[in-house]
Amino acid sequence: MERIITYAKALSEAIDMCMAKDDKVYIMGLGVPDPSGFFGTTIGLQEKYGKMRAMDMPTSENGMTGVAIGSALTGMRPIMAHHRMEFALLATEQIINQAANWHYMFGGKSSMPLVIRMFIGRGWGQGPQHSQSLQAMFAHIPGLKVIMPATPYDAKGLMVSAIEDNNPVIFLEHRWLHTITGKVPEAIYRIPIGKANIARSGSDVTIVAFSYMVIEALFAANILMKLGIDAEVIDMRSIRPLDADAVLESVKKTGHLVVADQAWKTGGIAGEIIAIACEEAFGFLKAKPVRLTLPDFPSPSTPGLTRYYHPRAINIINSVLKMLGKNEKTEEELDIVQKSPLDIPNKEFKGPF
Amino acid sequence: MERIITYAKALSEAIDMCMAKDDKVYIMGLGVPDPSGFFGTTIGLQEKYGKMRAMDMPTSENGMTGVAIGSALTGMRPIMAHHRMEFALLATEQIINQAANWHYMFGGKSSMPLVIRMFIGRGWGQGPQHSQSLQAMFAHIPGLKVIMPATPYDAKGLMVSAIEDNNPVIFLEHRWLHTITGKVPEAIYRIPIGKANIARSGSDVTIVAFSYMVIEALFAANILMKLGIDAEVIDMRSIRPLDADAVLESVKKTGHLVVADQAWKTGGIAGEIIAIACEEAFGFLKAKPVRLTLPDFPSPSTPGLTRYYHPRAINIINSVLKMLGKNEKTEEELDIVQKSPLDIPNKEFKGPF
Amino acid sequence: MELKISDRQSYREYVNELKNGDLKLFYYDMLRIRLVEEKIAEIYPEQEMRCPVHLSVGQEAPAVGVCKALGKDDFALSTHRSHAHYLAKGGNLKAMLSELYGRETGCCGGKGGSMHLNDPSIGFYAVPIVGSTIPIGVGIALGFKIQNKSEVSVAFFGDAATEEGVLSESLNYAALCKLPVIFICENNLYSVYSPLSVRQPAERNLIDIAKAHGVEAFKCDGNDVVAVYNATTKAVEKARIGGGPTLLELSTYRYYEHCGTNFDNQLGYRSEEEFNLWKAKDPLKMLALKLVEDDNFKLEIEQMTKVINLEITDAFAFAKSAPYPDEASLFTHLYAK
Amino acid sequence: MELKISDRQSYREYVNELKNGDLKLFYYDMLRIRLVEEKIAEIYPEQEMRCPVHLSVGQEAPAVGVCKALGKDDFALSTHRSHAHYLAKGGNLKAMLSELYGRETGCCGGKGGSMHLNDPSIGFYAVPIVGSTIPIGVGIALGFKIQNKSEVSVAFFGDAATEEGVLSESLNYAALCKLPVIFICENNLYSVYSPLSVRQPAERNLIDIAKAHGVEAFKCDGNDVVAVYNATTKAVEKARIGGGPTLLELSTYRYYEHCGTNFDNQLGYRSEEEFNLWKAKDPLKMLALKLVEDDNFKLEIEQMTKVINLEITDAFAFAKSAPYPDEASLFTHLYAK
Ligand SMILES: Cc1ncc(C[n+]2csc(CCOP(=O)(O)OP(=O)(O)O)c2C)c(N)n1
Ligand SMILES: Cc1ncc(C[n+]2csc(CCOP(=O)(O)OP(=O)(O)O)c2C)c(N)n1
Ligand SMILES: [Mg+2]
Ligand SMILES: [Mg+2]
Repeated sequence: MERIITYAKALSEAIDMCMAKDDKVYIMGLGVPDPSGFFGTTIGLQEKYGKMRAMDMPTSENGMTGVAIGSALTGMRPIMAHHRMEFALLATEQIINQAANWHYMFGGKSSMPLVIRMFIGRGWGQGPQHSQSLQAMFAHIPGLKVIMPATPYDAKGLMVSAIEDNNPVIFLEHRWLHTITGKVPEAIYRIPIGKANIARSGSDVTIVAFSYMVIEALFAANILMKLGIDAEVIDMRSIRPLDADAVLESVKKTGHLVVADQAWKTGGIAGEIIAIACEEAFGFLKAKPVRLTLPDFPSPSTPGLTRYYHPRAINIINSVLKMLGKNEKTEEELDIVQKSPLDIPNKEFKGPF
Repeated sequence: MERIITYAKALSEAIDMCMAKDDKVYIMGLGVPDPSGFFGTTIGLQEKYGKMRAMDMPTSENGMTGVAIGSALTGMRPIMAHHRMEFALLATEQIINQAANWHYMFGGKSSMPLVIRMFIGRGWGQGPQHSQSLQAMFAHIPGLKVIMPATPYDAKGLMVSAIEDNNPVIFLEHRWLHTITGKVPEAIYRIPIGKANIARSGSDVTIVAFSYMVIEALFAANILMKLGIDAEVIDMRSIRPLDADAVLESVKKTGHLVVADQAWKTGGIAGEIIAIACEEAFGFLKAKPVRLTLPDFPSPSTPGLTRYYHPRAINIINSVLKMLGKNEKTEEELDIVQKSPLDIPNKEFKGPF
Repeated sequence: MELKISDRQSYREYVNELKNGDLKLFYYDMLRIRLVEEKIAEIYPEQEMRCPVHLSVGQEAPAVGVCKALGKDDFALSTHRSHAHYLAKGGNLKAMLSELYGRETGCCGGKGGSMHLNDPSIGFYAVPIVGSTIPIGVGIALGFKIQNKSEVSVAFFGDAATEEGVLSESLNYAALCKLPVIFICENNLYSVYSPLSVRQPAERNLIDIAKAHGVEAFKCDGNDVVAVYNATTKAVEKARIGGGPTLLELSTYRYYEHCGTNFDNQLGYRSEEEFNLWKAKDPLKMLALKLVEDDNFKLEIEQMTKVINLEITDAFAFAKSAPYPDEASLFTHLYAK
Repeated sequence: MELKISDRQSYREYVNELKNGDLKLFYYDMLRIRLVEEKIAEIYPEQEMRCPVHLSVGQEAPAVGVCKALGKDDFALSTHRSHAHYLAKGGNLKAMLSELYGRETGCCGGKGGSMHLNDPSIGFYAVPIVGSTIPIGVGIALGFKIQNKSEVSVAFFGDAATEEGVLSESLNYAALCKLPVIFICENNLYSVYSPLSVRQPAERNLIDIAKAHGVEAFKCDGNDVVAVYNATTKAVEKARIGGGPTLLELSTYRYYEHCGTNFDNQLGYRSEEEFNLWKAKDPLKMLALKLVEDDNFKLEIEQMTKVINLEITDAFAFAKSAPYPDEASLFTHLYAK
């Protein structure tokens, strides 16, 4: 089964299959029935399942999250979608105080199947209020699960798992991923939430990444290979639960750790992974661990600044080189200068998001 | 000047002095003019400064945060107070998207003097929605400052600095601290935001803490001294900006690091501090660093469970003993069994909060 | 006359036979709530119920009047002040008191405390974030509607909750989808110590706000349990047949302090006069007036009181002697299977 | 006739002398906004303005009618769709275009992009989170009131923003404190592709919502710049003397797609018929009708167009040739001193 489809198509397929299989599953969000259909992930759902199961909604993120939660208490399995994570901040109270707590605080008597999709990430000058990546905020909260798939295959399998999960799941989609392609089986399948994937095995250094940074990490690993360095790339896939074992096993093998996260450094998940490695694999690390993150500054709009703001493969490569005591290289030397502008996901993209 | 007053009084004095000095300073919050006056920190302000400068407000946390922000744009210096951090979650959008970003995203053209006080912490069965400590969430955000004073002296000096700061400051008060006492000068004074304090110097181990955990850490350090271990206690005072230098200097000296934070482990600030130590003082650490935090579970109500939930001095002591290769002890052996129940700040407290 | 009422169930059977049986049950349920709350107030100072409590004494009529109009499978959502709602909806008294005592027999296994009473089997949840259960109540109604069920959902909230924007969002969506939800605002004039005047402009009118959002709305005397029952019954009937949401604003008053078990008029945030005015139209008193024609009613009240007190004594004994949850249960129920 | 209008300033001076001078200035400002927006639409496909843009073509009258009623020290708060408001309030065109081009000469130094136009010196801020500037506008009014200033604050927002609960919170507080704030809802019938009918119940009425919160409110033809100006002027006068807030709902329509620079009627989310209906009452056309009695007006329009186009050409050239901010500026302005 060598079918190649996009990440967006993989997601749309997962949602569609789950809706077909279980009439308790429904999806709501601003613009779910739009022609653009959440980057193509919700197109056709309203035609197929009707307005009550694929619904537009008022611009009332807080209230509508409460509505989704309430419906879950009657056995429904809501999927809520937000075009930008920032809009979901209006619903923080419902997500953190309510959704995350109900199962525990009511002594296990109620469950809360709920998927909240939020788009994150960079590009095309969206700037300070439309391209923040606040995954750490949600990953800090017990009771939530937080998923950040990087590949079409994972997107489908993890979306199915998220929808079938009886807990609130924050499903984060970097908007540069929707157009990438990969092998995806046609049948329904599940990927367990909380299990990392060894995206590339290697022996010299461990590169941990998730979501879009996996793409950069794999690219970096290929270049590193040419430089004689065999990197292991771990795609965390979920950041809560966090698969510490996968990280630790790899670090114990390689003795070197680089973590790449397209989010702020201080209090971010990259730091968490480094802390775990230091606590649990102390003595195995042969060099100080490094995290590659956004600098601790708001997200600027102009391509004049975003080019310096986002860590890329070259930064990963140089972190590894430095860690291994080698000389750093430029993109020119490595012949990996990107031809299309750095603020768009691919040459075809004509803006805006 | 050996005046001893409570943490609450120190705060109330700081607010009063700033209001007297600058008529742009005002305070708003649900119950500001209440007889209980935010644990005694706002009593008398309305009588003195009138209803427009010491104001009650509608239960509209999101809107009122926007109102505070707007007023700051006209030169006012608002202080907003929340009895529980959970209520402020309704205002996450205004705090994170707006307050934190405006100075940067408008190219430095506007400033946002704004203090948001939130009470955090444990006690008297408040449970899952009234005793969460979400400091990591705010400490992750560039543009915010996050202060967590542990002593009456710091409370006053940091509150003055916060009010005079031209940026949004999240001022977190653990509700077990308001009744503690300490030396506080009568005159106005400032403590720089972002500078840690060596609360106790020592050479064998570094214990990093902030807010209420500083009290437990100092207690632990005293016991450790009796056991022949000389602990350095660093009171971070602010968690953003985070005084990494203070931590690193100490760790380079002691080679041992314990971080105590009354918040969840995963994605918490304790992990951030450990990550920094591992990145920047790699090679100086003689044992794996340890963090003492809440377990990654919601905050339960019953004293039957909270006794196991919150890290205390004994846990710090044993972490240190273990790290130094010594035998762990019980509270009985150390003769530090607490006589009053573990869910109240002191014997006098008769509940509820 | 000797009544054969040895427990709540048999009292129910007994009054069902009588004329005015419904009203007597209303009385019985209100009295039971009041006696439970007063018992809590009495022994809270023992410091064994180690969680914040918000008593409903004075506000029994909204709880009973509304819940009597509901079926077991209808849902009611409540707030920090939920004891009355929980009991009126059919919550288990032992589970409630156990929860206040933090015991493993509590309705949250001790994890929630007084502010998180719940029982999914009778359609009841309460949480203490002001306003937050309003949209959840709407969502339950959405769930019923999508599933073509005839159940309705009720969201109880206080006057302060009407200041949260989420009410407006909830009204809008409920009206948009004609959802079977009933918004019950118990206006007791205060939010903690703050009177309405410092929180809402004088010109503001909740009924008009609801109507302007497309939600039918009525005011109703919240001390008159029968009026509350009738208004709710109408709203429920309408909701069940797809007629959409209704909001009821019930005037009411709490007797005790906001949180805790003392009387606090001496603080001066409300006047003794106002307090006495409201006590004069106490919901139990008002209902008793309707029932006095029935000669035996005074006697019945005595009997009821006895029966209820027996139940209460029993339930407190049960709660107090139940064990705390064990350490292991701290680590259970993080995720649902 | 040859008019001596070589720049905006001299055109102002010129028309100030004439009868109908005000109306001509209204026209001039609306035309300028439209020509700027159309120029953006024309060259956006060059892909040098690398940020999302939301054009205001069709919605010039609310911007100009409202801002003409304001003084320089009054504040206006806006949204994702802020070009018109920024220009009408007196924002600098070069700084705006530079910001769209991400240059260091932009009004945010390139950090914000089209959605964050601002200029504190003329009292203007815009951010693209729907509804979020509404309470900020109220807060500015609070600041004025505490400081006994006579300035007013205006919050512009769209019809979708009325679904955010924060509007209700803002209305309540503005009315409670009688704040000098004017709420301007530009109802253009759509939120992105979503018509009102999928977001708000038919019975819903924004004017009544405002009134029920204690805020005076009026509907007004948002294509009639004079009507908008008059309604706003009344609201401003009232606000300046402590009379409290007003809400105006202005009917209007956007011509371009929600975000971006194409026409998108072909998608089918709105009908060609509806579109043409609105174009028939285009705000510039409507105002021109009022001015036709003046024989020279057609000629004046041509002259104005020339002047404005010169300004626009100049401003684009300025923006395009300005440098990007340097790397170091990424790390400036995190905290204010
Ligand atoms: C969002 C939020 N803000 C503030 C509080 C603190 N608080 C607890 S109860 C209460 C008063 C609520 O008043 P009302 O809704 O009228 O209910 P009542 O207590 O009168 O029954 C407040 C403000 C809270 N629990 N949640
Ligand atoms: C809180 C929030 N939710 C969603 C969005 C996405 N969004 C951007 S513009 C827009 C439509 C707003 O419609 P309206 O307020 O009517 O203004 P218009 O675009 O019609 O001028 C939406 C939903 C947002 N920016 N902020
Ligand atoms: Mg009340
Ligand atoms: Mg619109």
